[in-house]
Amino acid sequence: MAKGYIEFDYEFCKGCELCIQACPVNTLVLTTKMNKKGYRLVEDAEGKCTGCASCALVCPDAVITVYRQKKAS
Amino acid sequence: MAKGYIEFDYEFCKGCELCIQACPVNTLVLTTKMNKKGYRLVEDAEGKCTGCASCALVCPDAVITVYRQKKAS
Amino acid sequence: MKEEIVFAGFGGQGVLTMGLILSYAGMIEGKEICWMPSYGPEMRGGTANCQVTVSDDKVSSPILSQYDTVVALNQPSLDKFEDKLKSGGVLIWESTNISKGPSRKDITSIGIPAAEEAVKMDNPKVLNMIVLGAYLEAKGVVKFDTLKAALKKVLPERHHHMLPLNEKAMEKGVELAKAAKS
Amino acid sequence: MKEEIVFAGFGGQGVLTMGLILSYAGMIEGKEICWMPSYGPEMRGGTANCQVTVSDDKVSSPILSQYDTVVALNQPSLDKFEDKLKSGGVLIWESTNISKGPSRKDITSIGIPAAEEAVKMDNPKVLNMIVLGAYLEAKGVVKFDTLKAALKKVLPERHHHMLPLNEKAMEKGVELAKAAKS
Amino acid sequence: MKEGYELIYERPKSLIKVHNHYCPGCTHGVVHKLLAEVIDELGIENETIGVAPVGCAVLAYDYIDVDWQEAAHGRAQALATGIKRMHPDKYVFTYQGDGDLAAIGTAETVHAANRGENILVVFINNAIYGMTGGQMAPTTLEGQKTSTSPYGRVIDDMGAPVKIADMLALLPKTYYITRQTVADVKGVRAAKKALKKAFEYQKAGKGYCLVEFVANCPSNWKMTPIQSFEWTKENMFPYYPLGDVKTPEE
Amino acid sequence: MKEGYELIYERPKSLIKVHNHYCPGCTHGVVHKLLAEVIDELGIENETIGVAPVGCAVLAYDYIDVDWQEAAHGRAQALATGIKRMHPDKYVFTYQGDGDLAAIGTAETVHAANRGENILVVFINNAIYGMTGGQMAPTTLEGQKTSTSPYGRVIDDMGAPVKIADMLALLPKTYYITRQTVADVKGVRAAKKALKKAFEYQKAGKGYCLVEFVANCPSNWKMTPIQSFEWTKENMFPYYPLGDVKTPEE
Amino acid sequence: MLGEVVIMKGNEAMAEAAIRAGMDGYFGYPITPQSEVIEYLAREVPKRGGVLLQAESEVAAINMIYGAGGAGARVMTTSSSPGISLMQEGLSYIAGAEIPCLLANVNRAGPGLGTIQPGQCDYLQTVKGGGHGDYHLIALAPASVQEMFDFVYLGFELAEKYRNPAIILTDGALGQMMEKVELKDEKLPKPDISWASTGKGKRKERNVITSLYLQPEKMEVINHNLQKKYKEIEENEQRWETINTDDAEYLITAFGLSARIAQKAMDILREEGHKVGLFRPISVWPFPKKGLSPLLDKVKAVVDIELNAGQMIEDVELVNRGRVPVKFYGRMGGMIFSPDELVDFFKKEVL
Amino acid sequence: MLGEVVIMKGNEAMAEAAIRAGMDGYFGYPITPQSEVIEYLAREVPKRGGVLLQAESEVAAINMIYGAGGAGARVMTTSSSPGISLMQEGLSYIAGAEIPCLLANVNRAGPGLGTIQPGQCDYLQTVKGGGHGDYHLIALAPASVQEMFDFVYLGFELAEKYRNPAIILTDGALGQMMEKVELKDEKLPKPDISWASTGKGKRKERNVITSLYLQPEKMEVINHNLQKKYKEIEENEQRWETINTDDAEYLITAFGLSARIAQKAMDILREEGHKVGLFRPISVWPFPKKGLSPLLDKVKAVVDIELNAGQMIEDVELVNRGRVPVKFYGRMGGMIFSPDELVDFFKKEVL
Ligand SMILES: Cc1ncc(C[n+]2csc(CCOP(=O)(O)OP(=O)(O)O)c2C)c(N)n1
Ligand SMILES: Cc1ncc(C[n+]2csc(CCOP(=O)(O)OP(=O)(O)O)c2C)c(N)n1
Ligand code: SF4
Ligand code: SF4
Ligand code: SF4
Ligand code: SF4
Ligand code: SF4
Ligand code: SF4
Ligand SMILES: [Mg+2]
Ligand SMILES: [Mg+2]
Repeated sequence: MAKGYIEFDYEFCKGCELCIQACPVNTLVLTTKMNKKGYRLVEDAEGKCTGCASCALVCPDAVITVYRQKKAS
Repeated sequence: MAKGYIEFDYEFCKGCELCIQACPVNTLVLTTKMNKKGYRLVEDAEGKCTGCASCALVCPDAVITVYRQKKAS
Repeated sequence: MKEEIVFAGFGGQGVLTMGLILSYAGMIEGKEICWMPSYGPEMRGGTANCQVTVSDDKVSSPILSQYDTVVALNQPSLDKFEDKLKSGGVLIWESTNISKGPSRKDITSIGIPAAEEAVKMDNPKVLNMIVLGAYLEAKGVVKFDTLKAALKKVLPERHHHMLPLNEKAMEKGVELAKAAKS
Repeated sequence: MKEEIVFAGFGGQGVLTMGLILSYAGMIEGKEICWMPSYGPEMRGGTANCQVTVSDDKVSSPILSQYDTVVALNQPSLDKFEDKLKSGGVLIWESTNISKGPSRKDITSIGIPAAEEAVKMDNPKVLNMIVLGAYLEAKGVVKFDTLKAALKKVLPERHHHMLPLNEKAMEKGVELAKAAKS
Repeated sequence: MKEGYELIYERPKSLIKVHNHYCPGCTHGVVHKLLAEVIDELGIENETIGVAPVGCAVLAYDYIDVDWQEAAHGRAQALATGIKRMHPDKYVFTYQGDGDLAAIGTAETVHAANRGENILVVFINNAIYGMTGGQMAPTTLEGQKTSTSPYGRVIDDMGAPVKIADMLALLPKTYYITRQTVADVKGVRAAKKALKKAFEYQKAGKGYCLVEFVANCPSNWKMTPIQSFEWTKENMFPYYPLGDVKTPEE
Repeated sequence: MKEGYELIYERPKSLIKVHNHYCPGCTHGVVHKLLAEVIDELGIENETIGVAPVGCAVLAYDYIDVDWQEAAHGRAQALATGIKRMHPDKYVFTYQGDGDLAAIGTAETVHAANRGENILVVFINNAIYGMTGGQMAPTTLEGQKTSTSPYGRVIDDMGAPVKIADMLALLPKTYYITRQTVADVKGVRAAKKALKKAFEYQKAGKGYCLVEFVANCPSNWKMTPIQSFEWTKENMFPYYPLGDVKTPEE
Repeated sequence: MLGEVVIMKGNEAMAEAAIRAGMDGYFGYPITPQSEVIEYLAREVPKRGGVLLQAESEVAAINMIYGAGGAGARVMTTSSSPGISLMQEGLSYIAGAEIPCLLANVNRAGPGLGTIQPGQCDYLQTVKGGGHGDYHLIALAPASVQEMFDFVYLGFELAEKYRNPAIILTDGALGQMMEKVELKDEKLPKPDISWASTGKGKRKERNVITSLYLQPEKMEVINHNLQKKYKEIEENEQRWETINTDDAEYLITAFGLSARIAQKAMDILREEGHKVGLFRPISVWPFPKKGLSPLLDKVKAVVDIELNAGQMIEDVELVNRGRVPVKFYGRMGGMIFSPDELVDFFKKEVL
Repeated sequence: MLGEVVIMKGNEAMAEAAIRAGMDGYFGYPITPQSEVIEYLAREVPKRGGVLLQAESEVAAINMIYGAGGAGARVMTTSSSPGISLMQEGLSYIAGAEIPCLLANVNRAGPGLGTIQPGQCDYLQTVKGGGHGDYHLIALAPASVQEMFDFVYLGFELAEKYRNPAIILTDGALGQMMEKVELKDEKLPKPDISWASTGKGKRKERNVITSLYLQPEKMEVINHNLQKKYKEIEENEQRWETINTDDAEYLITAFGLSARIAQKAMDILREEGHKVGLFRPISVWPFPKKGLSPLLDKVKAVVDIELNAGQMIEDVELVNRGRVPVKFYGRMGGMIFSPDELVDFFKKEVL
């Protein structure tokens, strides 16, 4: 499995949880942290991210940036 | 062939000739007579009318009344 | 000079065109003109008319209540406009279609059997040109040549082969008017 | 008697309902009332407020420029309405959500940790009822029993099992206000 | 009547005996007559409300002896909806041209059909705006010359002739949709049956029925009536084929 | 970026970095993002003109970095027609809700489609009037409760949910009509392809393309976003099946 | 006996009144800030009887009203500014065909899409004929939720009495705000609908509802009949309220919501010793000239107050005919003046 | 140098002028008595370039105009009364979004379907805002076919100068009648369209055409900007014609066709020795107060003459402010007064 990581632009997050549902490896969880608008935030709690970008694709607020380990060239 | 005859309510005729075209026995002709509105009138010139009502059915101005000889009962 | 006139008849008799040719003729001679048609759902027959003003000065009202000349091509038009002719005015009427001519005595009445003549010319459509010729003879608002030039302007290019026929019709009208007057 | 008040907070905190319950209470006690909400595309969060007048006489303007009482459930509301409180007026504010309380000295300021209390009561939704109780204690515009009766009117039948909880919340508010004042 | 003869056909009673304003040989006249015949035969002249369009048939109310309302251009089916909802027991029909029904009135047509309003829509498709003097209609054929398509209708620019009946047939709540003609005797007979059926369906509460007439406009097509019907047969029928577009599943 | 990692996905450039007003989990956000991605990828941000509807997406112009016009309710495709006819070389798209496109805008939709206007119509079908607080839309499902159908939509009274895409597909000049979703990752990927294709068709002058999104409205459906997509799949997809409704004959 | 008293939004009060007054049918399309009307009816009509239909647009709605009203039903539609603009053609037809019906415009600030906040900027559209041709709507401007309720009754009554469309011109604030309302428990009597197109039934003469008269001679007769009716309405139906006008040296003119706010400003000014009175047109068409004109002989100046750029002021000036100076204060775009603001204006510009 | 002189219908003159002035696009829907405009364009545009589209309705047409105009094109639509009513929502949007464009209303007599004969009964709709919100159209009232031609140029110019919709308010008679027209051979200069939504191109800033401002604070700013613009137009663009007003004791006020007829009546009265003058508003919005007001200090009475129930008379009275008596004579329903009729009225009611 490739290794990936994601960054959240938290102030844009609305806590809709669609990313959580979309993640094929179930690594995302809703935390108790809140942004200024009062929405609860999401994290890669388990660190299992593969960089598949599913979460980012479904996110309505373009909160997530996705990176993946380069293949050895 | 049944025998029929037709009556024209001439003041309503607009000389469109659709009745002439519709008559299966080609008995209708356009005359040089005119009504008050200046339309040329139609007649059963040949007297061949069978009372089939075709002319009356297609007439847009409901000009024609159709009669037919009763079948011997 | 100011001439206020109405051309009236059945829709299809070409009364609007008569007015238009006169208007063009007026324009060619540098006069002011105004052509005001009746309009409406005329698609379905009925009557039509146009009021035309030809004048040296700018035309104010396009709506006229009285006319110097009335040209009537059918009975309803004559009946409608006879009263609106000014005293001393000219009434030109098509005498084949109109059975009951004008009754006023304070006017010049010119009856022209234009329909009959048109049939003689093998083209019932030129009826209006015959009457227009008669009108010109009666009132002389423009020159005959100007009227011919105007006709050429009004007739669509593709019908220009009809010019001679129409001109002949106008000439016929002049002739008939002369006869009627004398 | 005339009380002009604004209830303000986030959409969803129930400020409109607070105003409505007070209005019903006023009505039950035979007073004139007027409840004027802010409205807009509030579907998507944002702030909300309602201006309420309870009065012995007919209410003229539903639009108020100054208030006898301001009830603020969040910081933006406090910031917006503090200035519009009359000198000597009462400002009731939710002190869990609002970090920066009022700065004016010519008013009575009552900070209530209603959010905290609501969580303690296992229902964050009753925050508004706690504050309403506090308001009643501070201003006594209507009787407590009337407020309870009004609550019953406003709460849809199918939620009537929540009445006791809400009443308790109001009582809590009374208590907290007493504590805050003393 | 001559002795020994019987009456075969006479002017329907519900066709008021006044001169109508239609041009010689215009379909409108025939369809009016058929409506009057059907109303007579069903005996519903006291329970029928017609809605006239803005179009050549704007004065239809002067010709058929029932109560009427005159609609705004394109809105006949909105009016009919209002009327029928208030009088579900009455017969309500609209009578509309192609401009009225399929251009300005598209939304009202689609939604009345979609609601399955229990009305009859009589639709006169003459591929032109008759009343206003011959402008292009939504149903004008490709290449057809009109006063606003003087060089012929260009589909890429002006769109394709709209087969609105087929579109409406897609809507689940439309009940009976048929395309008819009065260009010949056979057509007249079939058309009358279609109209009668539609009224009967309405009585039975079946919902939205539309009878389209592939019609003519001799005046604006600049043809004699006979030519116009020939042109109809040659050019309109291939594009607007006659027959039922949607029939009840009974 | 961590050493040895590469960027897989980032916020598209054409999606202006401002807070949008959409509710949490609303489809509008995802579709905006996809549009921005496609515009970025095609590099057409300087040649594109969007037409915003009246509906929740009324402020779409605040979010996607192209020139825009804000239409009157239902008239987006009339505006788009006006724009495109003046600028045939520019990309023109409308973005419309179901009320906007299929109720008040029915006539404008049908006729823009019938003319085969060379535009893209992005159609957000959330079966409700989102912006005005949850009234019944033409596409509201049978039995669905809304604020104007509080006891559920009754087809016999209020009409059937309209499949406008299928109706438009009947029109000869519509080119590409497809029904998409963003309710899951697969859907998002497919939807983006559809949008891209539509812009490419527009470039090639192919004409009218419509991409329908079977969408959600968590707020007015009174559901969480996740519930709303489940409801979409269970209830909307059976009635509005995903996939191409009309594809070019190539 | 006092009727039941409840607290309601203005929009809800209109809906409730319509049901109680005996409305047969409502046809409308949602738009903020008045969607509560159709939503309330959607809840109540199925239980209490009648017809309710959400139309596909305002154009369709007004033409359904035209049809249903022409068929003799007591019908109503409501909308807000852009939706009302879409109804202008239909309204002109309805007025021309003399169909009674009731509308409400819950005015929001324009032009265009504008905002959903309240405004009074559709005054001229309402009273000068937004549609084509010479016609008038009977236009009532409530200033309280009670009047929102009452004027539905009054609107139906006047509409039916004169066979003319009536309109309630109100605004988003009045539509959204809640006040006490005393409900009436009476249904309006069925009007004479012998003119309506209901199917001939036992009638000898057909009824035809139309506004078309191709012959100008006939059309002019229709126009004269309409104008005669309008004169009669102007004679009989001017309605207004005056407060403190007996000793007033200054007069405020304001309608609807503005009048409520102005009243408070007046109270403040009076407290400070300024003799200010208030004239509130209730019927904005017919404009209450009879009520206003005599007052203009007595005051020093008029301040006209509106939530627009100055519209009713034209009607005030037409009555005034140069007698006293008329000043204007307005807010636009959904902004609402406060009583204090009006007091300030008064002090700076008038006193 | 004199341009080419031809004879044309008013409707055709508008169409020809539009092409010559450099119109980019026309979107319209047929309606009598103005279908000649689109028919003329349908013949000419394919030969001479530009865009012409027959819309599916007037609602669509005005919104196509909104789109095309917002995209920086010089666009025009024409219609007649019922069609213009259908455009009211769109017009309000166009005014709110400040899109230049040109309309013509070839007025027929209403209300409703009315007749296709001429009328001036859409005056108030035109000048008081038929749509919702506080906005104005720049409105020009030609009285000759030459002016029908010229005002297309003027209309485009003013619309573009002020980024505001302009409208030519004319009628069926002027549309149908033929007079000499001197044609211009110049194209109007391309206006600045840096504000238009044309695709960003090389622009840094995006252009967004909208009339929506949800925040009332912002919307009020928009309203103030609009009102400022309207004031400026009122200052700069009042246009009128006076004839024989220098020594006039009686003044006729009339616009468009009515003014032509009134002029003849005036001539007749002058011949009989009555000192009658004529004031003809050319811009009906802005109403030419500057031209009219000074005259009202000099005359004994005013006779306002219109083909309606009395509409412009309100604007006359607003300028008059009670100075002199104003009488009204009008015809309706498509009936047109003759000069004699006006003379009779004058003699009976005024002199
Ligand atoms: C709002 C409006 N727009 C335009 C018109 C002008 N108009 C009258 S009838 C008509 C079209 C008629 O065509 P159609 O509906 O096909 O009927 P037909 O005359 O061909 O039978 C038009 C455009 C109008 N009266 N009202
Ligand atoms: C002429 C007019 N009528 C009604 C409205 C009110 N209105 C605004 S948006 C809308 C419907 C929105 O629903 P939809 O188009 O489905 O978009 P959504 O909000 O669901 O995305 C309505 C009725 C309006 N602004 N203008
Ligand atoms: S999908 Fe986006 S907005 Fe929703 S919770 Fe995840 S990051 Fe936040
Ligand atoms: S990129 Fe893929 S694996 Fe990583 S968090 Fe997102 S969905 Fe899960
Ligand atoms: S069909 Fe009728 S109208 Fe036509 S010519 Fe025959 S009788 Fe006359
Ligand atoms: S009834 Fe038949 S046979 Fe007789 S004239 Fe008519 S068509 Fe001919
Ligand atoms: S114009 Fe055409 S449709 Fe109208 S009556 Fe004449 S032939 Fe018939
Ligand atoms: S109301 Fe519905 S459609 Fe509108 S933003 Fe919220 S969830 Fe989306
Ligand atoms: Mg047609
Ligand atoms: Mg929607």
